[in-house]
Amino acid sequence: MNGTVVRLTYRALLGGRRAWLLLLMSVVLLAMAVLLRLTVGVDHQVTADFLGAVSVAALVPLFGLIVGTGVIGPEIDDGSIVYLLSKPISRPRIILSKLAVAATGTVLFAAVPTFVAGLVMSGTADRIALGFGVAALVASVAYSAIFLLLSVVTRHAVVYGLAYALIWEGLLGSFVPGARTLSVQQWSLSLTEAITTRDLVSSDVRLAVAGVLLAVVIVGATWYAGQRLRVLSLAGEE
Amino acid sequence: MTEQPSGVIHDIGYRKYDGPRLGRARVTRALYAHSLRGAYGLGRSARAKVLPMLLLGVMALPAFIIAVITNVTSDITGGLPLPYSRYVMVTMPILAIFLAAQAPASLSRDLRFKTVPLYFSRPMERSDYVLAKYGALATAVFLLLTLPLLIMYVGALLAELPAGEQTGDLLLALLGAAVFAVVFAGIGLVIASLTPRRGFGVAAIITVLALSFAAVSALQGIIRYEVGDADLAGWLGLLSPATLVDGFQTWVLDASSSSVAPPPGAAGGVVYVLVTFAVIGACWALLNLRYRKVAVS
Amino acid sequence: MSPSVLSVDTVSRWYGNVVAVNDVTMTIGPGITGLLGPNGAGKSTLIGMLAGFLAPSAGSVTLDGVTVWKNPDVYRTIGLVPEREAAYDFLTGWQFVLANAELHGLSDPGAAAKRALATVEMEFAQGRKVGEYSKGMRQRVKMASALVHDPAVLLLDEPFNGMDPRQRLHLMDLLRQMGADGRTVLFSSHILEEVEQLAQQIEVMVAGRHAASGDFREIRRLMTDRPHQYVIRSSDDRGLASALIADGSTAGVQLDDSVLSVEAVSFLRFTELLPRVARDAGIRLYEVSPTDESLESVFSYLVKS
Amino acid sequence: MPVIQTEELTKRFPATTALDRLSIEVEPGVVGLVGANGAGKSTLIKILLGLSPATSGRASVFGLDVTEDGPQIRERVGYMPEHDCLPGDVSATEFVVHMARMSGLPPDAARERTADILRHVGLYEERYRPIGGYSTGMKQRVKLAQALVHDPEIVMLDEPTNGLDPVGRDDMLLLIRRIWAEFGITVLVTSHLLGELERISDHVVVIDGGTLLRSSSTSEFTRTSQTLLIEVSAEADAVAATLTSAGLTVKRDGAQLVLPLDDDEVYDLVRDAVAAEGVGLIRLEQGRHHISEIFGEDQGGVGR
Repeated sequence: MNGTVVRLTYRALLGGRRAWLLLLMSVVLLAMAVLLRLTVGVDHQVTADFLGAVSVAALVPLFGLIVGTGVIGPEIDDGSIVYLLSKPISRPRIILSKLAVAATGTVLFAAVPTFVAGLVMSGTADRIALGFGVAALVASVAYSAIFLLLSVVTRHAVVYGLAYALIWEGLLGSFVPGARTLSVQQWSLSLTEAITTRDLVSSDVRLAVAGVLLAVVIVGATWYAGQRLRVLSLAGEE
Repeated sequence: MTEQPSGVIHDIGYRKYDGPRLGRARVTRALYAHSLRGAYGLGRSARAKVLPMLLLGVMALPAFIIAVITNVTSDITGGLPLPYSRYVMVTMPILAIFLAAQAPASLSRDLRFKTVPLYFSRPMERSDYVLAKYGALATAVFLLLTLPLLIMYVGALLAELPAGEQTGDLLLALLGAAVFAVVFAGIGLVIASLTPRRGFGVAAIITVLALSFAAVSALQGIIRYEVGDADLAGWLGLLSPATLVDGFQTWVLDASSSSVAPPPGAAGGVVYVLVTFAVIGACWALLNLRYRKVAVS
Repeated sequence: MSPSVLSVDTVSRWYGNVVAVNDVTMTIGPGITGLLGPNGAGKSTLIGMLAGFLAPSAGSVTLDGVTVWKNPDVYRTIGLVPEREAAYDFLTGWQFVLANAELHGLSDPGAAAKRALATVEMEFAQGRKVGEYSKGMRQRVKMASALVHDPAVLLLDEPFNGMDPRQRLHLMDLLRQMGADGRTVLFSSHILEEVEQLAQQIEVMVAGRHAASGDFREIRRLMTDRPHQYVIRSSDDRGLASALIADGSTAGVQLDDSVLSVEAVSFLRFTELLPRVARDAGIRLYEVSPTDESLESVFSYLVKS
Repeated sequence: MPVIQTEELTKRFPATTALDRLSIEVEPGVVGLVGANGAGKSTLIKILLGLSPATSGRASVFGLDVTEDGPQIRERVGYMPEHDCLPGDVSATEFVVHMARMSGLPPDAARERTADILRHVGLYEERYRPIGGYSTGMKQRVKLAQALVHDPEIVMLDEPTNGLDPVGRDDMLLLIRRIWAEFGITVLVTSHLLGELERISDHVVVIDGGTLLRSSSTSEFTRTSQTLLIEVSAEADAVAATLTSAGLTVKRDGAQLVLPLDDDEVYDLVRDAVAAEGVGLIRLEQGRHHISEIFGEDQGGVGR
């Protein structure tokens, strides 16, 4: 990792209003959790349904998308990435630094609020909060890596990313069981299933498979993004 | 007497224009028409037509099926299987995708290519630009929502359902669709006007619409059924555009609600109406504010 | 400053079937080299390859014998001023240059940034955001970011684009200084006069081909050494015309209201003949102007050769 | 009546003063506007288009006040910005027709005038292809076409030759000259290359630091000076020596020799010196003043 790359990326990503907008969405999640706790009281099934539907299925992938593409996409698009590439720093290291910012951002704005929301709604009971927190954490890293790779590979990363998150994981995932095997959402839910001590969540993927797939995706996507950045052609305008 | 010349070379040099210049209002109308056509890809590349036309088709398909079913089963049921006014809510994802694709295509594109200065150096004022773009997208959305309703209406008439009742229901649903169109177009445009990057615009609009709808519906469901507090669930509907407008038409137009919980009572209804108009007004104000600040060169 | 040499060896670069750079071989050593050519001639593509941002489709690009492509270490020696304007607009000039110094891993980035900003005389605006800079200021701060690690090689893609006359002069002085320090400076331009004022050595690209190379004045002479259109005003145009026609070195002589137009076949012979003929005939020459010196004809001449 | 008139026009931004009590008058013709980056050129254009209010002072176009009659002014003005402003995904024809409509032309007139104007600016088969694939020169032509399509009375061109190579630059300059000479449209054009303005403008306005440095006809700026420039094919030093011994003060300027033109005898001295040396006479011209001189710096050949 490179401290300067991290700092520049962090400022580009979260400088100005954007951080507040992202924070606002985290706060909304927490506010809803508080509201549910006040109105419903403690109901673990509600906690699981709420965190599963709002946090793991929507908030985490969408944040992963915005943040993962945001750490490098605009720079490649407007050409300012040359200032990073024209330095004696290995390209994989640049990717690693960018991923660190993206993953940290997604974890802070999506995974941590998920964990806190779980605590608010169910306390520490049955390790529900922990289960969803860990799932959101791992999913944050995985989505960041995937969408970071996507933005190195294509200029339309946001659109393809949306298509994956909404259509593959969301729509197809709910109708076609096969699609679920290749879904970050399902892999991370299998972690939740394993951690919580009560039967609230069920994932279609076995824990071992999910763990391996998650590791492969995170490491693989990061490695490949580094390789792609090494051969990224910055053509002139002609 | 000179001979009549049989050949002539015409002057094809520069010609002055002394025809009419139509002024602000007509320019605004021209931009409105252009943007409206653009929302369906007309006058743009073939690729730009694919998505909106596809969505229009997808939107119409269930209505067509409903029309057929109605004709088959009308003897038994004596009505449409789905009321007109619920159609928008049922097909909400299609509306969201349409908006996410076309609002950035309308505004972010001009920002990205920096064509905005070319508009503002012409007779129109900045508010004319906003008006034309807003009007065009709202109309485009309205048309998207209207087509399936008309298909259902035709189906209902063919099935010899009572014409007067059907017409009344349709008109009310169309009014609801108009409110949907204005609210959603406004929200989509405000988001799109903030970024010259189309991808971000698409993502942001989908995120806002999908996340707010998912979160509010989930909350409403839990509170209404697990807690049994229908009033609070009703109030929560104010927090997402879809449930807000649905509540609006439930209360004002007496439509059947698609939300988990309708507005709570008369006070709730009034608040829904006020919030709906406030959202429209806010979108209009934000867009004007945004374009007052766009640099010209 | 230890001198560095960039070598381009039989390099081509194509995009699909479009060939942007076509079998180019050149060596760029210390001093200022101008890369000249019309738009679309492949200048940016060539600079992209020299800077290690594009892989040559064929041939090799090396810096002091080391391959440039996929070799981030060359950036210890290369400073790059890209054509595109985008920089980190949200940073101040100071932060931007400092970040570049840090990215180079310099031991004292603060001092380096300070020195670089002083070199381009941008200290006065270093506290303002890059996004608020004018074009000329942007160009200078980009220059500072390229100079921050004191590189032996400086690559500049169209550095004068959009600069006003004063900013141009300032940058020229700066580049001259860099060249005098023994750095290898390569800049691209499509404006002949800019190159003329700055570069001893020029490389001319036309339609992807390496059209000419060498000392500027030498090439300029080669370029002008060819049939020429002349306009002449004299005390006796008619007399001069008939004297010129008598010699074989003019292909056409035309006389209309007090201006004599001559098409010279042998350029040198004609220019030598003219003063002699005029003197012998006692005709006073008021004006002798070559008229087809436009760059258009210069470039088309190069394409044909 | 002047086309453009400003009186004590001032525009202040929080950090800078872009225009400082600027009073100018622009008569019909090709008018060059010169100034350093940030000298207030763009600010002036924006104020004239009625898009940005002045801090104080007055400005009018065709006698219409810019603060009150913005839309009427913009109906009769064409504007070509310096930066890219073209969508890449539509054809030139479609884009220019649309822009004509945006200037208030009815649909039929918009189509006809677009076809005409694209021909006048020199776009032919390529006008049906998407603009994204155009060269810089073609894009500049489209930008110019959209500024002319509604037959404005004045067209404001901001750096129209920026980024063009020599061929493209010559074409564009010729085109600008035609806009006035053939189309009868007054042109207000900015450029960093002062030599370009010398070639095409009838009148040049120089702004520096927001104030008027000078406004006069181009012929006034470039009047001949009492000097003679000569260029010889070889032995320049020997020729110079001969001329010096004949009593002339000869200066060397690059490849050229510069000598004072005190009387017409000098012409003969030069002719004879060159003939005696037996070298070629490549150039013999009376020296001219240049716009750049008012900046007090030698611009050399940059702005040829």
